[in-house]
Amino acid sequence: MTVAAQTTNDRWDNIKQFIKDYGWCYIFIALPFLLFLVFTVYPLITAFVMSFQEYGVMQSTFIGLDNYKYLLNNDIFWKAMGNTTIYTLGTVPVNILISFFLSLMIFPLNKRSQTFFKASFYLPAVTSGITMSLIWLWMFDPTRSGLMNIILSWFGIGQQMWLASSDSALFSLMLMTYIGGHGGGVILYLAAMGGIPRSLYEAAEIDAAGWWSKMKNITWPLLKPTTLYMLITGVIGSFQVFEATYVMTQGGPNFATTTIAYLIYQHAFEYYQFGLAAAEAFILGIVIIVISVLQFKYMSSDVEY
Amino acid sequence: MAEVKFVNVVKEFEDEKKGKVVAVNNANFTIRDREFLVFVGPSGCGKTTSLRMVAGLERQTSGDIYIGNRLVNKVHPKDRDIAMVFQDYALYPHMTIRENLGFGLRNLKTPKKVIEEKIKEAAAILSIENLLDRKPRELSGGQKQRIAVGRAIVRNPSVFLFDEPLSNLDAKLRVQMRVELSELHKRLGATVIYVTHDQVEAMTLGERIVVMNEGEIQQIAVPEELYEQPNNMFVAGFIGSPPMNFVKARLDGNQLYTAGYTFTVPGHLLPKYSRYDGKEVVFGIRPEDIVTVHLLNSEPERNVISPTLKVVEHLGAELLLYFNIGDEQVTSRVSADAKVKGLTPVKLYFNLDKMQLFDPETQERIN
Amino acid sequence: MAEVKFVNVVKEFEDEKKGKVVAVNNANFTIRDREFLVFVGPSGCGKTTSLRMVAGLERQTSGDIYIGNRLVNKVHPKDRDIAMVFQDYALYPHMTIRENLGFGLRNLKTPKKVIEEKIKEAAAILSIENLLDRKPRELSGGQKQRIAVGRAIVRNPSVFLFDEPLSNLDAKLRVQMRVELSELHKRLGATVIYVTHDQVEAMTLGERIVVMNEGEIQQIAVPEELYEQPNNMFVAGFIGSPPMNFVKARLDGNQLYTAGYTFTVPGHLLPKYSRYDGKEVVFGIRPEDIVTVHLLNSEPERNVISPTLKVVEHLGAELLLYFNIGDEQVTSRVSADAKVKGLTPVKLYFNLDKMQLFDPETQERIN
Amino acid sequence: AGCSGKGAGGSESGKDVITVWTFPHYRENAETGQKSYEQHLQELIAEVEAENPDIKVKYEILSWEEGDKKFDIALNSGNPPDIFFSVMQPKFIKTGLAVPLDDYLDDADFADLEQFAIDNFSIDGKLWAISQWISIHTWGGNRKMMEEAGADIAKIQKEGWTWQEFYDIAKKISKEENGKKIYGFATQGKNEETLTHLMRNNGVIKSVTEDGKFMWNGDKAVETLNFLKKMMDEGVMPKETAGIDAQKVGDMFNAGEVGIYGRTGPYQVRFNDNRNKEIEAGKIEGEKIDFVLLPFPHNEGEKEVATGGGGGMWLFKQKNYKGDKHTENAAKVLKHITGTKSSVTAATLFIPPARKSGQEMFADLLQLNTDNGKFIQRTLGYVVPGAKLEPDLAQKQSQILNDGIRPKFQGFLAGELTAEETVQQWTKVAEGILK
Amino acid sequence: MEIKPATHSPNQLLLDERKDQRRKLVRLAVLSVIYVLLALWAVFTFVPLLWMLSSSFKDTTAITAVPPQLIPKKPTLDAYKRIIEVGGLGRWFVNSIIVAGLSTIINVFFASLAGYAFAKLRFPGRNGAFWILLSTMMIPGQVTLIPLYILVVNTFELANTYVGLIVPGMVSVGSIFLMKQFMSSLPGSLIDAGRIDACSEFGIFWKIILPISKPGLAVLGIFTFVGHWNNFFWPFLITNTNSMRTLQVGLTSFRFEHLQDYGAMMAGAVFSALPMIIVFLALQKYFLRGITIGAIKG
Ligand SMILES: Nc1ncnc2c1ncn2[C@@H]1O[C@H](COP(=O)(O)OP(=O)(O)OP(=O)(O)O)[C@@H](O)[C@H]1O
Ligand SMILES: Nc1ncnc2c1ncn2[C@@H]1O[C@H](COP(=O)(O)OP(=O)(O)OP(=O)(O)O)[C@@H](O)[C@H]1O
Ligand SMILES: [Mg+2]
Ligand SMILES: [Mg+2]
Repeated sequence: MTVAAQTTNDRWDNIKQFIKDYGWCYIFIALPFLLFLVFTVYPLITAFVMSFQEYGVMQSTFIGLDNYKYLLNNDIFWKAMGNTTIYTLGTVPVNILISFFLSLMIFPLNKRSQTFFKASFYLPAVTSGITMSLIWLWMFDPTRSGLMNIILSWFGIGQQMWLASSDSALFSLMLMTYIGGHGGGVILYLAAMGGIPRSLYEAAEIDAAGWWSKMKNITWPLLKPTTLYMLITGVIGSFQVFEATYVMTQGGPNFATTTIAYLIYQHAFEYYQFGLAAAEAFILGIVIIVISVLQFKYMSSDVEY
Repeated sequence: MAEVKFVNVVKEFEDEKKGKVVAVNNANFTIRDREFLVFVGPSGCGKTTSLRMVAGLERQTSGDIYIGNRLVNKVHPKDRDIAMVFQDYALYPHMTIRENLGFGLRNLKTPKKVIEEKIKEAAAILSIENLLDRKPRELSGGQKQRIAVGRAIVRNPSVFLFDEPLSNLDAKLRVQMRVELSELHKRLGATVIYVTHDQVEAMTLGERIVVMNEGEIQQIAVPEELYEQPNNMFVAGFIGSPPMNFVKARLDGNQLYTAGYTFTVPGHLLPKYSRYDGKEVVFGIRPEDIVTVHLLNSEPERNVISPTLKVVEHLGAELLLYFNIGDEQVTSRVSADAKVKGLTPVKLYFNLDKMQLFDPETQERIN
Repeated sequence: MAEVKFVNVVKEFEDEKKGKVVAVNNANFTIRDREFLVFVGPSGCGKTTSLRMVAGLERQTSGDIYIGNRLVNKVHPKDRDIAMVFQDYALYPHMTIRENLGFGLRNLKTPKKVIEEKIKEAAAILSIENLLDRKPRELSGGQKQRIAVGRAIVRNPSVFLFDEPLSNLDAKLRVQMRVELSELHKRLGATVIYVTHDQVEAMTLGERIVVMNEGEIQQIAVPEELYEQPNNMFVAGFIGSPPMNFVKARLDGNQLYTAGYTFTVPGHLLPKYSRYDGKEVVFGIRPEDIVTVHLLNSEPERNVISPTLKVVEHLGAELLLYFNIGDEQVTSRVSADAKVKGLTPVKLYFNLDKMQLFDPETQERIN
Repeated sequence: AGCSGKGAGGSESGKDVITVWTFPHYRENAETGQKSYEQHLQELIAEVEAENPDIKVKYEILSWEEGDKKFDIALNSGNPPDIFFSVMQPKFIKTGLAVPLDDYLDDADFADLEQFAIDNFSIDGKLWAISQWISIHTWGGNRKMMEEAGADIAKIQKEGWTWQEFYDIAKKISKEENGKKIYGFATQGKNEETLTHLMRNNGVIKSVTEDGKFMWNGDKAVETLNFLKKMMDEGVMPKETAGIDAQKVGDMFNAGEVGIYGRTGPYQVRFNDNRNKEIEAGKIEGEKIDFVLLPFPHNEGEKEVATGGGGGMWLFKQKNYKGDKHTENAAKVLKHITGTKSSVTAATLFIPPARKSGQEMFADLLQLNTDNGKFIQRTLGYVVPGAKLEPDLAQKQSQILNDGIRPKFQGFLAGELTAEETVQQWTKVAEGILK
Repeated sequence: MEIKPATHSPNQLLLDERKDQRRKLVRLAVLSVIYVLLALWAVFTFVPLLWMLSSSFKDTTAITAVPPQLIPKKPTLDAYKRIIEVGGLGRWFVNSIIVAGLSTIINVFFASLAGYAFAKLRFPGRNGAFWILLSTMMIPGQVTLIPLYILVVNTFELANTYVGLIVPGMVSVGSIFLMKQFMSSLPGSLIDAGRIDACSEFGIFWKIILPISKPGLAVLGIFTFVGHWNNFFWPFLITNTNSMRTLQVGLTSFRFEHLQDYGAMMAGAVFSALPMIIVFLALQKYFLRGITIGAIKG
């Protein structure tokens, strides 16, 4: 046997061995991955190409970085970026805190109460976003007969314009997320709280820690992995927020609620500028990726995934 | 002054499946000031529960607990002047060792400087100065254990509570930590209550030992007494490794009839067994009191049998010989010098001066 | 025929943080047919990795492994004619015991009737007939352990692999299971490879023992040899409990100078230590070879010292005495008859016939 | 039918399949015997299929909210339906897939269509859709409340009214009654529609002219805005207008909280009739309302201008061209479903059909002889279409609307901008876009 | 040395007693406050839902009545009658069940398969592949609508078919992520035991991993089911006939130009929420066990 023959033989053996060792692993992810390539990656690549084009149904023209340049010089784009950022900053941490405190309150209760409250907080999630938005639109009626205004009047607070004023519109959208929509977070937090060893709390009790100290020094730091997960998925979600704006405000008044996702929609469907919309999406995508990586870096020092 | 006293303490749990569970039943005893007391017993016997009642983490169903003469039934854990070391150490995983040690004091609003000093002191005692800035996950099991003790020390309590603090360590480290704890106790001069299910730990550490079983206290005694005069079969079987051998027997005069073998009871023991003459008894003898004849200077006339060995285990300095009397497995522990090879029959001498007899009904030692 | 052979076996892992980790380094040895071989060593030394390579769950980086003369480097676990018992038992929690036992055979398309028979057989061997319809979570630790063994038995393999099967059991159960496993091995007559980090288990179970440390094989020998002629300080310190005492010393003629004490080396040992005359050595002696003088028939003339005791531990039949030579802690193990009370100085005789000397550089035993 | 459909077009048993996407204009009402829009469409389709055995028509009724988006995606994927119902959308033309209808229409068709309907859908001298109706924008009023305030409704309907006349009436209606506020006028503030109506009646008919000039830049715009502001300040119009949508305005009107309201249309006559009937039958609670259609008021000295629009059927080809024959067939279908008979749809909605022949055929249904009917007829006479812009310019105009006028107007309604600032700011946006 | 109470004074006892009493009271008070707060918050989150429910029982005037009626004065089933009369409701419902059900089953299967591979199997390229998956989550979906539509409708010609409804949503990165987190906590020795027990790799997944992952599967199952059940836009895009519509798409037919039938819409929303509430209640016991994401290194 020649040396060359041996090496090809070896190589073939190696390949066979590789398939034997890892074949199953690849088969396991193959089908999901294939579907994912076809229905997610391929459209994404097409969209990426589109972001360098002026899109037309019959024919698109390549215009280089023009779409990106246009956006970076566009006031409305930056305004939308700002709104999206404010919205994200104003909703994600607040909602995580709300979920956290709700869970904190539910955790010490008995099983039946736990189940009851978990269900109560999760159930609003079963209505579709559009229905929810419609109902809220109704509640935010700025006249005196609006439900929210009626509720406020019970507390002696005057009539609010809610979505109708640039000052309060974005806040109103945020408010909507504060109420309801904590079911998932509560479920995740409660599960994680159940995983904290009881002995830590007992040690803390002997260490003279009060409720606040236990919460601050044990519960909260130990829930970091869950918090990180919710932070990342929350940021991804809120940076892409669209439905509420679309149904409730169409970006108004005076751009107070124009988000990037809404702008993408506008460019795509109102002006058929799909290239521009794609460019916007990819800028947003990069921002989200950067933020996620930063969050991972900053938060995951104690966290093992 | 930190004596701990249990008076008629009962603790019941409501279990969802089993209904009412009595974890501790009518415990009465006093732990003396500066004493190292060990609770030992099989899993689920109520050791941890007893300890947690002292700590105040669990409140007794009835009865009183005193710490240093103070009735503490209704005192919060932090006010009981105790510190506790948990089985899983319960170190706060996200804090550095320094923060772990200082946490309790910080909660008590101790001045920073004092905290620093106390940490330094404890660290010196335990030689953990170089670990102070690490996190618990960067420590080995033994180091974690030491930190857990350190956390107790900085509190400067009058009673230390330990819940199986060594059970997560490997055998070697366990021996080492045992000695350290023993020395520590001497140095600190505090009362220590120590829970374990390992009888070796109990025997080596405890000044006195409380043996529990199914919520009942079986015996409270110093180690030697526990070993040599166990109250009942449970204690006799639990203390000592390998455990005491038990063989069903019938006492007839000075003869002890077992399945297949007859032993002669030494005359000086007969008086105390007289009540059981002619009755069924349980004959107990410890493995080290069964020795191969050729290790003795001369062959005894009586109480020598030649059973067929089932298994021989070589432990380095010793051999364990396993054989049967009737259905019951009997173990003999002899020096490795015995050089027993293979499973051939071997002559074994039963030293009946060290025997015990038990009542098969009550399982109490016959005295 | 199921001999297992390692030839130049190396296993490296890519660790994300630590980079390349050599878990097993150039292992060469043969496990004989029907032998009960134990791998022992501290945590992380590569025991599990070696076992998993035999099982085919891990592939060696280089080198060859033979099972019954067949090169199995590329053979799938299921075709290696082995069965394995895992540390956490790895019982399928959603299957009944019966299904657990039959799972492997069902996968091999064994006829139903045969499976039923084999399960019955195994259940009889292990006396678990009454557990067959339960689920694993309804079993105690010892029962689970037995089921895990049963699952291996029904496969009727020529090699059994055990990965620390007893480490989750409590001390008492551990002793009992040890005997059961020993008997089982005799009955089944299969080759057994058994991994543990507990040297007592290793000594009592192993026909031969492989001592590993940091991926390297330190010694392969029968238990007695391991105990009496350890290759190096690691083995000497690992085998035996309490471990062998090590004291820094200098050999000068037949005198051994340690910090504060001088010992005389028996003449018959001198020839083999001649190379080290005048040099630094490590003096090793086992705790049982240091005994209280008053237990001996007559007081020896030499090698008697009177150190101050630090701690005395009472183990029932024995006492452990701790004292220092220089900075080094030394343990003596004596019969409880010694009746050492308190921490007064006591006369201790060092039986230097049983001594070992080690090279302080290489840590090898001087021979 | 289930899984049979496989994309638009294609053939089924050799027939040429024509796809139609339209919207649900009205639903069945068993009590009045009114058929649903779908049923009317089905009848028309059955006829055209009977006439042309080689044609099979597949139709889909889209939902109002998202239908446009579905079409947008289909169109931009190169796969639009053959026929689609839509208002004028220059962006459709820009894709190159819309097919002009001139070749498929004869003179008779052109003669039958109202001129406004033709103008409305003409760009580049080509007709892009056949209008189904002329949807006139009007205001609406509560006859009782207006007459109590001294309005002569017949005169208003016949001759129009000025801003001042309108204001006086509205002012009189406005009052606060035991905690309940009643407004003289209300309109939705989500977009600039009402502003457009007032601007047109203040002499500015187009916001952007055909030659690319922005017209909402001057005093007229400021004046119009200030007129609105005055009404809000004086409580004639809700100060929350910025947050009120069309639905809410309608509700307020029905609840008797509003005397006159902005932007309704002839269709409301029908809805109002139905509502009154239901109240009579005791099915719902509420006050019956005598509803009157009202013209937009015009500023003193300016010409009265009516605004209208209208949806029509567009013809599209696919990127994967299916051949002239197919387009021809589609045009045939389109013609039939927008033919005289199809005027039933407009008539049902109480909107004037775009076909004169249709107006005749459904004269009864349209009740053209009532006051409201007469007013509609009069309006048709002076309705003026907006600028007919090139697709590119049209896009700019819509961008000016989206990026400038609408947001600034919202800001104005919310009281955040003065009239002058508003005009200034949107002018700046417009100039930027038109540059 | 601190001063410790040398003797047991009755004063101290009283003090302890009082302190304990106070602690008990505080505890009780805190617990009541918690219940009240939670109940209030629950009501708060329920307001929109209650509004939806109550509106569905109102007639057309009551629905817009000023001031709003929280509880309908004259409850009526008219809105429900209307949505039933429209016809197709049953068909839409069945379609929704088919689409959401199949999507859920397939999603859960694929996600657990891939999640298992990513969590428990070691193979070259594992981390890379996972990060590629994860990063695509960050790009808003709107821009891929057109390419996806071209793909599904023009290229594969799947418009108006169940396949077209289901296929693009068969794999979700979020689900894979969730399952990976869940599976990482399963004991690896079970997999090894399976290998030695001659189980094929797929057999291990199917016979061992899946059965013991039930809590994770249940959580993912309900998340996915709710997601697909409420999904509106994709089914709307690619269905062309009434008979292929899903419930969410069908329910939009209550919106007319110039007139929205809110009552019917709300009745529809109530109707479509019912199955999910049932699924939730059926699976909620698994939620109690829940799943943990990540772990603190201890
Ligand atoms: N919170 C509880 N609820 C119900 N039963 C309990 C509770 N805590 C303990 N028990 C029961 O009380 C008994 C004693 O438990 P305890 O923890 O004191 O045992 P232990 O001796 O410490 O055992 P181990 O050695 O296993 O730690 C057991 O039967 C246990 O099941
Ligand atoms: N999959 C792996 N990836 C990286 N390193 C590994 C892996 N498995 C084992 N190692 C490393 O290889 C070395 C040997 O590990 P192994 O599990 O064989 O030890 P062990 O002797 O069985 O220890 P223990 O008594 O703790 O079970 C250790 O350093 C370990 O960290
Ligand atoms: Mg315990
Ligand atoms: Mg191991």
